[in-house]
Amino acid sequence: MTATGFFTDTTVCIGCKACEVACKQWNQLPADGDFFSGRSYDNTIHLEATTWRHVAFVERSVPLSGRTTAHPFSWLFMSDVCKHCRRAGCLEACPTGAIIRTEFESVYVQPDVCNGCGYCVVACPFGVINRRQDDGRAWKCTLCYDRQRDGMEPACAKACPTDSILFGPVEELKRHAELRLAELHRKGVTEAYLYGMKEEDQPGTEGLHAFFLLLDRPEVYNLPPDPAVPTKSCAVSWGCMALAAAGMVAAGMVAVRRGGEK
Amino acid sequence: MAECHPVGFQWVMEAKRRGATIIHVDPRFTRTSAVADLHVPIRAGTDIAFLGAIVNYIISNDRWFREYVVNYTNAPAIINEKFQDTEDLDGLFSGWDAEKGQYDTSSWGYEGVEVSPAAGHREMFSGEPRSERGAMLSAEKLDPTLSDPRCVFQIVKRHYSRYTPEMVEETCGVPRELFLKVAEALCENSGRDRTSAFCYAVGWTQHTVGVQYIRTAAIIQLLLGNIGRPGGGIMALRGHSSIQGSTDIPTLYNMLPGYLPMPKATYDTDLNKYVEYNKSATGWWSEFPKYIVSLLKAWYGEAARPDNDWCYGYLPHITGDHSHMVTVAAMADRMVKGYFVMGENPAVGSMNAALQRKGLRGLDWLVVRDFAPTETAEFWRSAPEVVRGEVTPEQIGTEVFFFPCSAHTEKDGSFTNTQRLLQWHHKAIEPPGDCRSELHFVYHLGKRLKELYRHSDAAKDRPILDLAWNYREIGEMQEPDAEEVLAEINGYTLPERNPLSAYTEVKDDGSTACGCWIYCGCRKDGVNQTARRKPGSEQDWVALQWGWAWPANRRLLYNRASADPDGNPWSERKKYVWWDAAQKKWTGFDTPDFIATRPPDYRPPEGAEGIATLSGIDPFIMQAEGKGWLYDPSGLLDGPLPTHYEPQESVLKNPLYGQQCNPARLEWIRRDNPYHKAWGDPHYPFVATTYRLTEHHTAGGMSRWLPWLNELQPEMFIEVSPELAELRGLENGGWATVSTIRGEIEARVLVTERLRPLNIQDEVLHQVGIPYHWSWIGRSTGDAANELTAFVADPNVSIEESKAFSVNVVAGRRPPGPRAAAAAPLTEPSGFEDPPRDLEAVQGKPIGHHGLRTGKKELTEEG
Amino acid sequence: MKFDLNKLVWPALRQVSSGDVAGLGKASFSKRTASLKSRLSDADRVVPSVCPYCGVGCGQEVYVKDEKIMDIEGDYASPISRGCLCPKGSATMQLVTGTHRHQKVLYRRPYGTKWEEIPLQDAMDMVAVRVKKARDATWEDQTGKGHPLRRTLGIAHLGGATLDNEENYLIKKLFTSLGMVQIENQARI
Amino acid sequence: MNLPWSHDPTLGREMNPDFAVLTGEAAEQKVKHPEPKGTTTTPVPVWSTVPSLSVQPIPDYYRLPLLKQPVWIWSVPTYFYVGGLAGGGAVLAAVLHGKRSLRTLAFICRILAFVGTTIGPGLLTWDLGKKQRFYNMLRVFRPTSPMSIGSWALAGSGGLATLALLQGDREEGAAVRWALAGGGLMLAGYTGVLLGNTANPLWHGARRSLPVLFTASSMASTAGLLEFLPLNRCEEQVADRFGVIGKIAETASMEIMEREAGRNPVAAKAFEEGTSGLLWKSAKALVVAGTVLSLLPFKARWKRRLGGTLTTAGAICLRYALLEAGRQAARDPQAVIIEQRSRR
Repeated sequence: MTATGFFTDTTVCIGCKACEVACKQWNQLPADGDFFSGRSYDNTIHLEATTWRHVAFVERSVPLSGRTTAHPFSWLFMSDVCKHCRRAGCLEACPTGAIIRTEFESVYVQPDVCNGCGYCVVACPFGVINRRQDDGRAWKCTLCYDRQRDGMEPACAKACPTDSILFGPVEELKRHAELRLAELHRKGVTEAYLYGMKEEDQPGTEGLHAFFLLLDRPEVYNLPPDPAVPTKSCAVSWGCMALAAAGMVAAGMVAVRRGGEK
Repeated sequence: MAECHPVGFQWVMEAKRRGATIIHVDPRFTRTSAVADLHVPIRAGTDIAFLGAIVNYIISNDRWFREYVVNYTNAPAIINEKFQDTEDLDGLFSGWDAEKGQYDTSSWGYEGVEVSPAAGHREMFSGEPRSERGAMLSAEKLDPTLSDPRCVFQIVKRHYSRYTPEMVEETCGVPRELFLKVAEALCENSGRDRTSAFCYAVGWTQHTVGVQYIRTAAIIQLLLGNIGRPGGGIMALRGHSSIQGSTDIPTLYNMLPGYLPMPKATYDTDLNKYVEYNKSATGWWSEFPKYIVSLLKAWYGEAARPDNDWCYGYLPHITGDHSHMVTVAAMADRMVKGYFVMGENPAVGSMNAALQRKGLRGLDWLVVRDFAPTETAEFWRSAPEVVRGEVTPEQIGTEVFFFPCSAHTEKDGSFTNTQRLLQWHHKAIEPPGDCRSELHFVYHLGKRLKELYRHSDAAKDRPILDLAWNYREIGEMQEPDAEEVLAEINGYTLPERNPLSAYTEVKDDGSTACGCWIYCGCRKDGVNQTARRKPGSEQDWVALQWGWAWPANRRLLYNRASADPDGNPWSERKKYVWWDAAQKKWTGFDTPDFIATRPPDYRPPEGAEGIATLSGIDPFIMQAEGKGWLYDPSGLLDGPLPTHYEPQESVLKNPLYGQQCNPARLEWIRRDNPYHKAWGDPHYPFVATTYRLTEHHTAGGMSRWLPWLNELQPEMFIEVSPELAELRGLENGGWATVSTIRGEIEARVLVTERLRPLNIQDEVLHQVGIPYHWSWIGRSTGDAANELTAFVADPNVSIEESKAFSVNVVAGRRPPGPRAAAAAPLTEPSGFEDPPRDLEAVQGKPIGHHGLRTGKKELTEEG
Repeated sequence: MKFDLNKLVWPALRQVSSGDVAGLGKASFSKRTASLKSRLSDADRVVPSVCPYCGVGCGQEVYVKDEKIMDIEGDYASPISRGCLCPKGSATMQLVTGTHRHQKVLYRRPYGTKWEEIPLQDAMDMVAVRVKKARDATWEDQTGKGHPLRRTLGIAHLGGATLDNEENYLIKKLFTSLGMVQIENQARI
Repeated sequence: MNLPWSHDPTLGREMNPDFAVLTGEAAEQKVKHPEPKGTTTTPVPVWSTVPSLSVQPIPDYYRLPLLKQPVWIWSVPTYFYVGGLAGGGAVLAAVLHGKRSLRTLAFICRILAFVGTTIGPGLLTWDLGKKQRFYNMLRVFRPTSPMSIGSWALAGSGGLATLALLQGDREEGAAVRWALAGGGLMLAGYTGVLLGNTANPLWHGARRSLPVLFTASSMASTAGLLEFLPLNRCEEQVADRFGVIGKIAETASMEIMEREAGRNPVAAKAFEEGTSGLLWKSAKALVVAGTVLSLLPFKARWKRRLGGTLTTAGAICLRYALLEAGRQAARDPQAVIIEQRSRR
């Protein structure tokens, strides 16, 4: 099967949150509480076990290229989601095989397998997946695995009124994203760039299946500037552990020889 | 638009992708501004000044579309020599009748002619009715060179000559350069090859000059040639699924279905008089008699006969304004016994909520139909005044019935959307429990009433007994067949009951019945056209086979204007409807909105009548003379040209005229509806405007109960600028109390640079944004913005002013304890002198029933 | 019969047999995952509908199974909305199947302090009687000057913009024939 | 207030099962608390400054955590300790084998390995969100996952420890002994790898020293426990020597780890501030005190007891400190951003 994913073009996002609700509706996720956050129009704050799409609202007192306002100001929106990394921290950390790489190359948590060990939670470099305490399992965006099985588009991408969220084969999305970026640059929106699309851009994850077109630094949207799958640097830990183990054996031997044999 | 109509906004984004310039004019920086090319922050309530300056820009820089204006508008028409402009009278037009307190509009007309407007006069309760026989513009009264000082073009030019960029800066707080950018962008993007569109919603209508706001946009669009053409127009973005439908088939006091007027007691005493007063001799409204007779046939069936005026006498007559606010004031004065509220929540969504609830307390009985008991149903036990202990349930005598309603998924029926498109929704499942549709409720109520009156022989009860009330009942629940009702709306022949296929088939001899002539054709050939769902991807971009648009499935009104006077498209790029000389008929992508076979070179012969008077270059066929009106010779009560007046409660003196407010506005002079000072009220120094959020819907009946929406916007809040926050010690995320003399509310505060203070006339002016979704019940609660607003309205349509008024804001939550907004003002007037809202001539307008002060004479002599 | 290694029950064994050594992919699939499909494939029928919120008129599809609603989402075919819905439209299922929906008629007596549940038919009868009484008591036949009125100002109506055209039509038809003129809706607001 | 609408089992979704089909992917996600206010804890404080005017030198998103905090409860650091004991026991048991004078100590070590590998899984299961699915830990073997490797090691060691216990000090069965020792080494150190192999800026930053620290601490805590037990002189000597090496190594690796983690100064603030800072400082004091005490050149019963107490408390404290510091570091978005920015 071809890899499918999302391309989220934040320059056309209108912050309507249709994606958040469409996701909850399709997956029948519970609302996770009324909390007035004071953070612009963002009251769901972050991706959670119960919130698989989340729209960030960034108010800035700097203008955006190509826009005319009475005062220097701009308001950026970004619909965040699980990135379905090509090297996925959660997937590689999961000890039960609950998290799998599907035939669409997406990363899926099997709710019938997950036993809530919580290791994926700390393994995700994007802070996406989380364990819901009263349910016990870890949950995140499935890239609408069930819908994709029937050839249907994920609910958020379908609902998105301005096509800020595009769904499709990753290779096609990449081509589209590059054209869109070129168009924006031509129009003078020089701050636009692609986040996490190619392996070169984000070697730590080898690229994302849900990548973004952004207008400011990633951290402004609560995205890590240079995320990496922890497994990539795991060998050195094992190496250190081996040395330490050797030390421990040696210590035991020394202790026994210098002690017990006397 | 991105805020309230996100899916409609996808087309704006698509236009942007193709190179369109998006301009957003709004006091706040909203989600629309965030993606617009240009955001123009404006002082709430000053749009006419802004738009008027664009008119001035277009004319003084000679940017208007000459061929369009000369041929398709009334620019060349010569106006009555008695007409005087606001420039001459310091903010008044000629004809102000100080005694009656209203305009005598006769001096506004065309030289020697009277014309009735397409919309407005006919269904509106306006002043004196006029006979319009012979109302054809004759050639001598036109000046195609547009140079006669009394021609419309010159009058418009003079009227707006003081609406300059400097004046915009001083009135609207919009920097000159920004204004010029907007004006230039509009002009650049209009003409043969390009068109510009305006989109508005209640931010324009909810003002004491609301109708004139839209009129100003109409002048711009006519001058630029943007009406009746693809990508042009003025789009009203309507906020409910069938608010357009409920205007077409009006649950409104002043109209019968299809924009026929309700009979007026003083004039429309019998059918002949009614027809005489309301029919137009020229233009499409000459067909008027056919529509009323067929409507009466639909309603009274066999009983409607030529010898009894087709039962015209069964219709009740109006004697003045019976609109919502007038009714509520009457309720508060205990003049109304019973009240039906269906799918509306006036205790939250209507102006001066405390007075609304006082009205509910004055009833004998109240019927509320909704999903769950709304604030309107619960006013007697948990309203703020009950919680405060000012009233107790034991003192409230209103009997309340709450009926649970069916959802749209539980009934068949059609909605008419914002672009006049009727779309059928099919029943998916049975309604649960005792939930029923309104169709069921009204139909079975009617059956019961017929039974109750069965033995009556009183004349007053004949309409009930003769009412044609037989619809097929379906299933155990005895749900009436909605499609049968649609069939009646569409109309049929008598006695065969064959469906009519177009309103041109409607007759005035009793051989047709038609419930709403403009909807005629929606069941063409007996097929429910509104249920058509040929995928958009399988047809051209006009998508004529999706749903059905009135009239005659036309998607773009007055589309004959998309072709030049010779009938050729203005340009290949903007091709839409054109004259096919070979086939000798109009053709194009859409149903032509013109007499199909009338060639462009047709000119009416001497003595022509009715539709024959429309020439081949008269695209605006609903107008008596077929032209678009830059200047309104008749139909509006507050002037033929939009003029900048300040809101009822402003912070500034009108910079343009001595007349501060719209002289014809409706005011309610009541103790429970006090007003602030006209401007500069020291107690209420800030401008406030109310609005919706994407995440909620109107008064919350369909959103505040849904956890998925509540978590997105969980609490009532207001939006203020950092400067105002500093001035008042407000903290982001903290609490503030907003007050007017009518009420006070508390809300969380969002301090944001999306709101900026405006520098106007060397003063710093602060604006406060107040969403209005919340109230005290539901799963998400908060104070209601409409506790703040007042009863004061536009005279033409009786729509209130809630988009611009003055308020005070202080830090902290509102104090507990008693407060009697509905009984008395919150603050007693200060020593500050009350500046007059009106010129001397306008002061002393009579006060009528229930405190209504208006320019409408009839209202003061109500039945 | 050939023994299918991929049918091994224990995924750890499948890991070896299927070549998915790291166990990140197919080897770790559960039975549920292997047979996963969208719930819409079980729908009895799809009913075309229109969003009940704002005036844009987005197309909706209502999926029904066992006379219950499974899902409501945008209709791709609609040339207005092309499958999209806004957050409110996307929450339609919660609106129409919500636990907030009351299913019984409630009645509050004059000066009463609580709601009472009453049968629908009785409530309809009670309302009809009250309409007749109010109408008869407040009937106006003509003005002081002898102009016809034939109406009652004793009963008023509000609402319609959220209702169907057919419903508005019957409301206008019945209430006007009763002589009511104070018939209003959201369009005035 | 007697609201006529009420809650039903579909909490948070509020769709009535009488006319809604609830079979969506997350429909079975359990919600204990009804959605309305009062029951949900505010995850972060309400933001109190003007969004566009509260600019950081390096921007972030309203100071909201960029990463998720570890969700593990007390039983996980407790397991880290117990697993360490088992590991130390298993290794010691193997090296002691065959020494007659050390029979009791060897027996105790086998017991330690057995008990540790028996309680350990229990503690881990206690932390699981779905305890009844504990067996899924052995559903697959994921070489990429230290936790998977650890689970297999723990299970394997458990079996081997049982065998070793049954085997006693018989000559044959060296394979079992050495296999158990291998498992023990895994148990002693894999938890360090496990923490290092996360996106947590603090843990990941210390991914080299963490396995060393855990291994060293495993030695120290094994010895610490042995200090409480009645052993003969010979055994005491062996245990103490093993302990001294372990304790010194533990002290040193704590210092090294702090330095390694300190390369991300924002994350390392967790060692200074708040609960985690307090725990870390306490752990450090206890471990150092325990080490110093055991180096003092005199012998006394109270010295052993006190040493054992200090070391044990230090080891436990250390593990809690590491978890709490991880939580603290995950809460601060700047810890992630600054580190990754400096990397680029």
